[in-house]
Amino acid sequence: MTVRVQTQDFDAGLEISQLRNARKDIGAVVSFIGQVRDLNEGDAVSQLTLEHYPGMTEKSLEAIVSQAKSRWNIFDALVIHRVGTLQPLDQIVLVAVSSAHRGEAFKACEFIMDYLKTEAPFWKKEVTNFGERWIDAKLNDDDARERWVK
Amino acid sequence: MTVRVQTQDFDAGLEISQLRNARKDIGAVVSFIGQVRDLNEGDAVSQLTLEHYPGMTEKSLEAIVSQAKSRWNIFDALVIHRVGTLQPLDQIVLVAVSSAHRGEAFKACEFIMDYLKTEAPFWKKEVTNFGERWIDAKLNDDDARERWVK
Amino acid sequence: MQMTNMNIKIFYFARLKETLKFSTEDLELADDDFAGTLTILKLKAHLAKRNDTWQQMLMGKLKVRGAINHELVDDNAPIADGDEVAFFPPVTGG
Amino acid sequence: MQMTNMNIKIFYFARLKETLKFSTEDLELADDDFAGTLTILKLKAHLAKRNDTWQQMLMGKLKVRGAINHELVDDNAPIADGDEVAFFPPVTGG
Repeated sequence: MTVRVQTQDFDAGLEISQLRNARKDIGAVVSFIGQVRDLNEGDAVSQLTLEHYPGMTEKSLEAIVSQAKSRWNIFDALVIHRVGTLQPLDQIVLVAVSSAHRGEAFKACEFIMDYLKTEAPFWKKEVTNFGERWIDAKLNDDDARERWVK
Repeated sequence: MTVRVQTQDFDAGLEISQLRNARKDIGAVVSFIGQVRDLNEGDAVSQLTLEHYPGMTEKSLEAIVSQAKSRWNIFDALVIHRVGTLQPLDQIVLVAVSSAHRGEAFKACEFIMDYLKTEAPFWKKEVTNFGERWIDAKLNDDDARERWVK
Repeated sequence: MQMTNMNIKIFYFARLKETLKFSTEDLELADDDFAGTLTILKLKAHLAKRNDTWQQMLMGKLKVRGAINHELVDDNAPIADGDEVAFFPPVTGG
Repeated sequence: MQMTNMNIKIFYFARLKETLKFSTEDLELADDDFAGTLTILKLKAHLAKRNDTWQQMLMGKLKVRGAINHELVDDNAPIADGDEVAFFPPVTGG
């Protein structure tokens, strides 16, 4: 289990490749890449800045991954999240999960993203033609998280 | 939309990177890699051979991807499936889906895999210590597919 | 009464191909090989008459799926002259 | 009656940090700043007394989440001497 918070970009292909080659009993690797869109709420976005809470961020991501590991039969999970200033098409986040069979990897990967979106202390501020604005949390992210609460 | 059936290996990182860089309004890319496990039904697997039905295979994969595109708001989808003789850790299949938001990409990617597993004409034969054997279809793959039938 | 012959192409895959030792064949069927419309089930029954192996593989315990012109179909699907038919076990790719 | 003072560290993030023009502060609280146990809500109310901006940011319409020692907590969570407290809007990463 690896959690990294960093300003620099990452090589998603290399990370996924290392994860899938780590064990010979891996049958499935599901991964998610989140990236900066050039459009948000109908406005052109030229730049995105990600702030976070050092210390709590890592702890929060590790707790989310541990929870995923306790709920599903997965081998390993990796989360890389960038902070700082990004442009459209820049990668923001990579989540990759390995398991013997696909169902568990799909569920664990989506679970990690849904919890990351609602619990990990990151905040986005975007620059549009109308100036800078903090992005508001979305209600449907709360709904996505609620699906996992039994 | 791209569907490829090939004997040679593929560079998952490159394929995912091309997909995610194709449009600036992509916010999410979900991908699945299936690979050969060194263990199946408790027996050590040394080799796997994949047979398919040329012509029908491509048509079937294209129909599955089209169905995913009509059900979810996704931008693009890619399916690469290998045939021929493979070893443990070799990649078998890559499915990658791009969309504005993650929920649609997760659903479409898992849908494509669940349908591929039950409808695309591929057959696996594995070599174990006990000789060669055709792999039997799994009932839980039928169940996985049934979830998508409304 | 008019006699019509049908020509179809058949493919076999995986366990079927291996056991029947047939990968593909061109088959001509006479009207009295099938009553009325030829279906996947009728074609299986016709082929099963060849010998015990064919009987076991096509009409036995093995689940056999059929395709017509590259589309998965069920046992009652009608086969037309010139069609490409395929028989194979449930698929196991991915 | 015994007087106990508390020392805590507070962090502010995103919109709160920007508007309050505070990223972090060390705060000493006297017993009479809070009745009984200090909670997230009591601390918010205490800080809100500073001026209208603080009032609006911490007790206004903006949804503010609190963390104690790097754990998300709700308004009733108790704060102990030496704790690291943080206030921020709902998160928007990923």
